[in-house]
Amino acid sequence: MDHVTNAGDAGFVVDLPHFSGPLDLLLSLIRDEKVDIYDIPVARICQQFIERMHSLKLNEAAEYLEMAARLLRIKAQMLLPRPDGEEAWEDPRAELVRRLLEYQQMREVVDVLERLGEDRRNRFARAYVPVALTPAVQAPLSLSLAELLGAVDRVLRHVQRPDVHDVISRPIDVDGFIEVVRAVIALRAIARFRDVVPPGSEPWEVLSGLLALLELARRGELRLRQPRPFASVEIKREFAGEAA
Amino acid sequence: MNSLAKLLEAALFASPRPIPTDELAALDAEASPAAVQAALDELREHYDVDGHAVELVDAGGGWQILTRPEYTEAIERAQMALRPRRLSPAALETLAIIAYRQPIGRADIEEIRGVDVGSVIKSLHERGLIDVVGRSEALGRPLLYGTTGAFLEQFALRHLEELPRTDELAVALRAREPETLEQVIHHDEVS
Amino acid sequence: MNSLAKLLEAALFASPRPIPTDELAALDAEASPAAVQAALDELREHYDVDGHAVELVDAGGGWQILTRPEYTEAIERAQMALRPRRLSPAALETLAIIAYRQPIGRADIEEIRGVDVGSVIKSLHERGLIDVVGRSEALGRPLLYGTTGAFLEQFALRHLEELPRTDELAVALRAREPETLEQVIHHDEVS
Repeated sequence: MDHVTNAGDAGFVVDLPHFSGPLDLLLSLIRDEKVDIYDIPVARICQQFIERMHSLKLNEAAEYLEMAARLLRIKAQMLLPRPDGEEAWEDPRAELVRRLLEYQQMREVVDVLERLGEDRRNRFARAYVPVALTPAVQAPLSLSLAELLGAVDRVLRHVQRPDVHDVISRPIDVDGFIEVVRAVIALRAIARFRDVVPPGSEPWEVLSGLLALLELARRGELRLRQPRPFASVEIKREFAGEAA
Repeated sequence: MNSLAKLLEAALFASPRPIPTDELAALDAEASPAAVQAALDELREHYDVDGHAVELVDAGGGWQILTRPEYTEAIERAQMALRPRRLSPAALETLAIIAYRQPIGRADIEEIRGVDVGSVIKSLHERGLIDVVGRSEALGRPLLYGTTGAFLEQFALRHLEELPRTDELAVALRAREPETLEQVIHHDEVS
Repeated sequence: MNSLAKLLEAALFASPRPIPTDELAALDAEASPAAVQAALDELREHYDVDGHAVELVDAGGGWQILTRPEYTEAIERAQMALRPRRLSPAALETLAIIAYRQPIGRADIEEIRGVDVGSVIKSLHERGLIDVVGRSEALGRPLLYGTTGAFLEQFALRHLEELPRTDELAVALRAREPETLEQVIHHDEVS
């Protein structure tokens, strides 16, 4: 049996064979103390819960800590003065009671499953499977292309799309912007980025403009300069590049 | 034994899995459903009356020949076959919740059990006892789990309805708790 | 049948391999070799005289209970006639991913589906719909899967290119390569 499980944020949780969680521990306290589940003496049960956590070395387990905190909160709420009129008061224990009952119900099902499973475990099915029969054991498959495409569709709906698809809504036009940049620097000795990409441009235009500038700088047709961080980029025609 | 009973015996013997009645009927196109049932009864009676070490069991979604429990210990001691490992209490609790609430997502299971169930779900899935049956429409579209045929087989259930209904359990959620309506509806679905 | 014969029946039924006579003797410390032999004879005779569909055979280095040869054909025929099975949604989705992204490793499939696909891959492989087509150069050299001829046959496709490809399919099911500039531009042209 797995007594040690790595439970996410809780770190290393020692799953004691007798308690499979805080609700289990709480239920066993309620049974030991013979108290009415609909009228839990929260202060007493809370104190015992914390004591058992310490003695079982469950202090580090987030799930048990969370339950201890919940019990303390309910205890505090019970101490608050109740407003006049019975119907206005909502028992702070109600939610906990509901969860405990639900959990206990499930434990009963576990008992049933345990009994059934144990009974089945004690019987063996025929273990020897003739090799020659193995391939024929598979029943024919009922599967149409429509079903496969349906599955493709489900995968598509659930797959996380790479971010690039969400950012860019229009085709990037690097070649087009190369022409724009060439036109701009043909007119001006020094141009600014906003001359190529006017303010208010769409993201695809900004990206296309930037890629066009980088591409032309690589080809040596222009030089890019940024005087200070975050300053507007200066675009300067490169005469040597043009000559080459 | 009549010839149909023998044919069924051969088929059941050759299969490591339970075989549903209608698939057994496919063995002999001439045989009526009543004849198949009669042959199954004859086979079962034969194993019982003749004192065989095996018996015919209707469980796990179909018919299966299984050894009787009294021989298990000797067989395991002689290491001729091994019983499957027992499931941990954590795994059983998680299975119980999935069996009754399927389709159900991980968060809802954790709400009921009060602990993280990620690793338990993984191991139940690896053992083929549960499978992903869909996705919730809730935020993040979490996966929904349900039990499998192997689950029925492992607990020798003919179908899920053989599990006790929640209102048959000793602890019934009483009217005091808020989700009465939902609970009633759920009872209905299971029964 | 005497109790030793029954114990032998249970053990032979439950064992995945033939068991030699001396190992069978280990089942019951009290039993003499002669008693074990006598019990085996009784079991064999019982199967023969009572007209069971199975027989006790001494072959392959030990004793085995096997179905009689005359039923082999009927069993195989029946298995072919079994009600066609459907693939689970989990298996279908995994198959779809492999079909469109092959060759693909298990880790990549799991990244898309968000769940363990070990058992699903195993069953698709057993069904002959996918096969190992190579190994990745990635760490651990994981196996890469692709679809088979049986896959094409199942969908009556002549070749993989006949699988419908919409633009959306092409984008979302594309292998996630490092996001280079070309990649950005190329993705975009597709949409």
